[in-house]
Amino acid sequence: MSIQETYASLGLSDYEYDRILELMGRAPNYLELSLFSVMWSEHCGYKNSRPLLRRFPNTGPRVLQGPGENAGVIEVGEGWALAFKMESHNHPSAVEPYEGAATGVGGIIRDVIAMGARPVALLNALRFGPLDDERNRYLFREVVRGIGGYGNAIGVPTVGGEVEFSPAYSGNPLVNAMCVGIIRADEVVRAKAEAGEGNLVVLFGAKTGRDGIHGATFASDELTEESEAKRSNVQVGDPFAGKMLIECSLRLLERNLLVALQDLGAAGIASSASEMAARGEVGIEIDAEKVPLREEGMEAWEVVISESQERMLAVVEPEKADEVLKVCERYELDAAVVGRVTSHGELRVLDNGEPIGSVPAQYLADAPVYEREVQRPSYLDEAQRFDPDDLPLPDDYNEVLLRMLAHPSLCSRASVYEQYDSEVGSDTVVRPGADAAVMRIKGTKLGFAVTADVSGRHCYLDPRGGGAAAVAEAYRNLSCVGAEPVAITDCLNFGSPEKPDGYYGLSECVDGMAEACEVLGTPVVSGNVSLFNETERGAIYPTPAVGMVGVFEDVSRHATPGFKREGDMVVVLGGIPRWPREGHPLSGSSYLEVIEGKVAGRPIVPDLAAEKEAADLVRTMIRSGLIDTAHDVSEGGTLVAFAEMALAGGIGFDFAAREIERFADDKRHLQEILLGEKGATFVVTVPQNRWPELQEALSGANIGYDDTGYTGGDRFVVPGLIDLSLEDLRRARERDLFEQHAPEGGHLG
Amino acid sequence: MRIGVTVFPGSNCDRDAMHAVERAGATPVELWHADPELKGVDAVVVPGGFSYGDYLRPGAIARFAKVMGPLEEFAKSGGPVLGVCNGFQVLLEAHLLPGALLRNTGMRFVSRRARTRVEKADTPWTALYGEGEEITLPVAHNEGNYYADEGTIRELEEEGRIVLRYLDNPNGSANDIAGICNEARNVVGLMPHPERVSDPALGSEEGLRVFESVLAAAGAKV
Amino acid sequence: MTNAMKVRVLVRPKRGILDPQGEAVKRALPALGFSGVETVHIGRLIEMEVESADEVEGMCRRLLANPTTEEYEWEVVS
Amino acid sequence: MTNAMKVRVLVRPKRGILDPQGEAVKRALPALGFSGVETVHIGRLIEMEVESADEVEGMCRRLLANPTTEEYEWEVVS
Ligand SMILES: Nc1ncnc2c1ncn2[C@@H]1O[C@H](COP(=O)(O)OP(=O)(O)O)[C@@H](O)[C@H]1O
Ligand SMILES: [Mg+2]
Repeated sequence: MSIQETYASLGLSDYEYDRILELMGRAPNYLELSLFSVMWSEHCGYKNSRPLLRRFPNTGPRVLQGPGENAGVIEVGEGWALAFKMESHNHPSAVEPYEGAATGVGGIIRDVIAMGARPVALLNALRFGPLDDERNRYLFREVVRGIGGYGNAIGVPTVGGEVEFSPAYSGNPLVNAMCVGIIRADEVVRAKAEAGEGNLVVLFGAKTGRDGIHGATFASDELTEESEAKRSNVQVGDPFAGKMLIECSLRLLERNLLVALQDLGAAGIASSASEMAARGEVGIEIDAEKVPLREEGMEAWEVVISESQERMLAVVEPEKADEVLKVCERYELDAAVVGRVTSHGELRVLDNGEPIGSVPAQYLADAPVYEREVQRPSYLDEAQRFDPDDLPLPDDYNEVLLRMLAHPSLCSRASVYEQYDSEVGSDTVVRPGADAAVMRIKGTKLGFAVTADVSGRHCYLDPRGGGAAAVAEAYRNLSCVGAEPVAITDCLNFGSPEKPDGYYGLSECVDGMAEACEVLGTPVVSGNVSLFNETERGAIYPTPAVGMVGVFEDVSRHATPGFKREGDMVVVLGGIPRWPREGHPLSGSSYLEVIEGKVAGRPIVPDLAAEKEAADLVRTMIRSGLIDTAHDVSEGGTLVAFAEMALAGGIGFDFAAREIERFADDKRHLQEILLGEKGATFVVTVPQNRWPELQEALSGANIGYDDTGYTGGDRFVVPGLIDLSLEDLRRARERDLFEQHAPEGGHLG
Repeated sequence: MRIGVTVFPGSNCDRDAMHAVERAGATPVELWHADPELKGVDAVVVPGGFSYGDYLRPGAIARFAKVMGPLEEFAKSGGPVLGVCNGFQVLLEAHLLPGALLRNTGMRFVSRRARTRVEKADTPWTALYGEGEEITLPVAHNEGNYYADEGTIRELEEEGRIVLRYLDNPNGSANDIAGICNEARNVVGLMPHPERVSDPALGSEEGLRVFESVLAAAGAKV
Repeated sequence: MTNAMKVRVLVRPKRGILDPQGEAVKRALPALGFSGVETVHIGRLIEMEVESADEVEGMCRRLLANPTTEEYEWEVVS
Repeated sequence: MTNAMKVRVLVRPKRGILDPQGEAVKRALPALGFSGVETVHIGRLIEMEVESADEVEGMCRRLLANPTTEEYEWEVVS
């Protein structure tokens, strides 16, 4: 292989190779080249996204750790803090969905452990192609099984997430996993190899094999028995070892045995060691032959870039090393001193004392940065073209509602989350199925809530508005349960940034998110970027998944969406759409996609100030105890929101006849009221005798509201339009998304 | 009263069980799998989780752990032992209870609330429930489908050793069995998780009486 | 490793015992266009390298198979 | 059932791919009192009665084994 083929096969461009030559002042060897290739990848180096990420606000009164560490950290109160991050595992999941998803969960858990936090909650954001395709069904089933398989066994509850299906993700599923951990604010660990020279580097966890080594070099070799044996392996997760790793790491930290801690992700020891060195402005030497191996005959370069799962790297003072090894033994983990901290500032790999590669850690940390050309894609004008007056009026609202509720992107997610243990840990106050999961912090009144959101369709039709809408929806979801939103993590899933179209979507979404984060006061404290999500059929929808965390001073004051009592008034806060309209609430709506089969129009641009005012008001009313039932209006409009609340509570709903009569002659307006998606809208209920209090609470606010009906009975009624039993609704909505799937044990791809 | 909670590699409901024990008013004592001693506890809970990753078969490896020797003696001498979920599986593998737990018939992990009926209040772990009382408990398992040969099932029925039954069987379990006890009635295995509903902060305390029962039973004996 | 022998253990659900995994696979086959499969049973394959075969029977009985629901057979394969 | 043939399929983790089950069992054995076991690998045993063996290869490839992580072999046993 020529040198050019070699670096190209490692994913480095000519420009990047020249840059390496210039930095190093000599030709790098294969190991060194491998180090650059992984550290300068998008995943580690953010070379295409770094300038964009700078647009995110990342400070705030509760932020203890912003981006740049293994996870962001926010303060809850009484000395408690939360560490959290979201990460993608799209590509591995497309190839091997079960293990891809499982190792994605394992990886994000280790990021949180590396901060010293105990992982207490997992979420996931998933996208697949439509379920009428066998491969998509296979990916969906195996990804969900993989998430459960890992999360359930490791004993961290999976408390939330989201799933959607669209042709845009056929062949390129999205698997984003998020983890939240809890920690004392003054015990946050940083992955810096400080305390300099002489400290030892300890590797602990599973043994190292040839997992996930960039197989690229072998790809062009002829397949011989020998090359087959050397080929990189698919990474397989071992939640059992993962569980031991959590307990062991926390024990080590609790006993004050570590100087620094870092998880092993892409490019294994090499990248973890170089990150630690770069952050600590020191050097690290690794003795490759000391690494406990699973396979025979591994070469030193393979050892240091292997991506074997369930391993951590720690910096330890020499006199504590024995104690560290002993603790690892108690948890039945392999552990070894594999190197030391030095002052030379390089990441140096030694094989039996011989240096086989050495690169200044700063060079590795300093990936080149590309500012790409931003060009508004031509598809947008076409996609945004939509005249609401061309839209047929539904002639049977019963059928519309049932079809909407049964659609794979809107129906109950129970068949997914019932495969996840959502309660292990005994901290889950509100389980999956509500707008956000609510968790308590044991021994206190404190709690937190967490949600994951994004609408790919919205971002496709209007990247900037969609980016803002994702943040706004998360903000609404947290407010609905009564939590004060604090900060977000995100995972930017996009197509190729090298195409102006793709970069436009990325840049615009980031701008939209940044603006929303600014206005809503929820800085970005961690995140991850996944680019090049494309198949021959084109790029995925721009899909910036947002994971938002909020806090409670008193977690017992929370709300859920289910109707609680008969005879409550049902109030739409934020108001039903008014005419003359400012935008078209059916543009880009779920209704348009589900019923008319169209992804078109420009969704209403989020009014962030209104979002904030309405959400903050809902939260205040939950805190004061005035309301205990709230739900935001998002996909599917108010009609779907009402139906979800009725089903969740097992209590019927009666739309007030006078409201319907008001619009009897204006069927278009009625359609928009029932099915439109305009943002900044909530449905809440109050007992009738507290209606004056609610009006009082709303009197100072600049927010429209409409009392739209009453809870009660076992039917769902919109006079003259809909009359269905809850049982009808339930049958439509509670579908098993896996019903036609093949069983486990099998491949069926 | 001191109640031991075993911790195997891969146990993950141990902390939850200790929390429930505390809430019931007893002192939880960690029993590490590699230490062959029960530290003088008055009762033992074998908690849920994935001991040894559930590899091979749930409970198959854990039953050989060093702590199991003394635990078996304790059980045979009448000491109250409760196995929950994976702990139930461990007790079956250790032959402290009869039968086995197979894969759920739906072939999926099932995590949800199950309605159950307490059939027997004459065990140390159910003494404070009314016989026939219906309670809702969380289940979360892959292998909760109770199986035993016909003779054994008949015996369990006739001897009143089915302690808890599902009202909406989530896993295909024979005779809707959610929990059983041994002949001496001191060893109880439950598939659902009472420890997860033992705190009003989580919205339900329907499981707390399992842990309070053993305190009451001990109190009655003194 | 020099004089290790390879042992293969097959563990299968006892006849008459519900085998949900086997059932599920059997149900899935027709949808994939495979017909003519009358029964499917799924068990475990355990392959070990051991110094001597003396303990294998004991391992099977006590650890590798659950006598309540499973039966086993084993052989030295090399 | 009359002229059904019995087929046995063995599915095992590919060489080099992490086999967490096998590893965990191997690691636990000494503490359980079983010594002298050098490697353990755990896979699946699938036994089927089929009308003809023609489709077995296809079933293995498409359903019974996952080609990314597993290898398989099969034989007619009677
Ligand atoms: N992949 C998933 N894993 C776990 N829970 C999920 C998943 N997808 C959806 N859920 C849960 O199902 C409920 C409904 O999800 P979603 O429709 O996305 O809610 P919302 O519209 O309020 O964001 C939420 O409680 C969510 O956490
Ligand atoms: Mg919501």
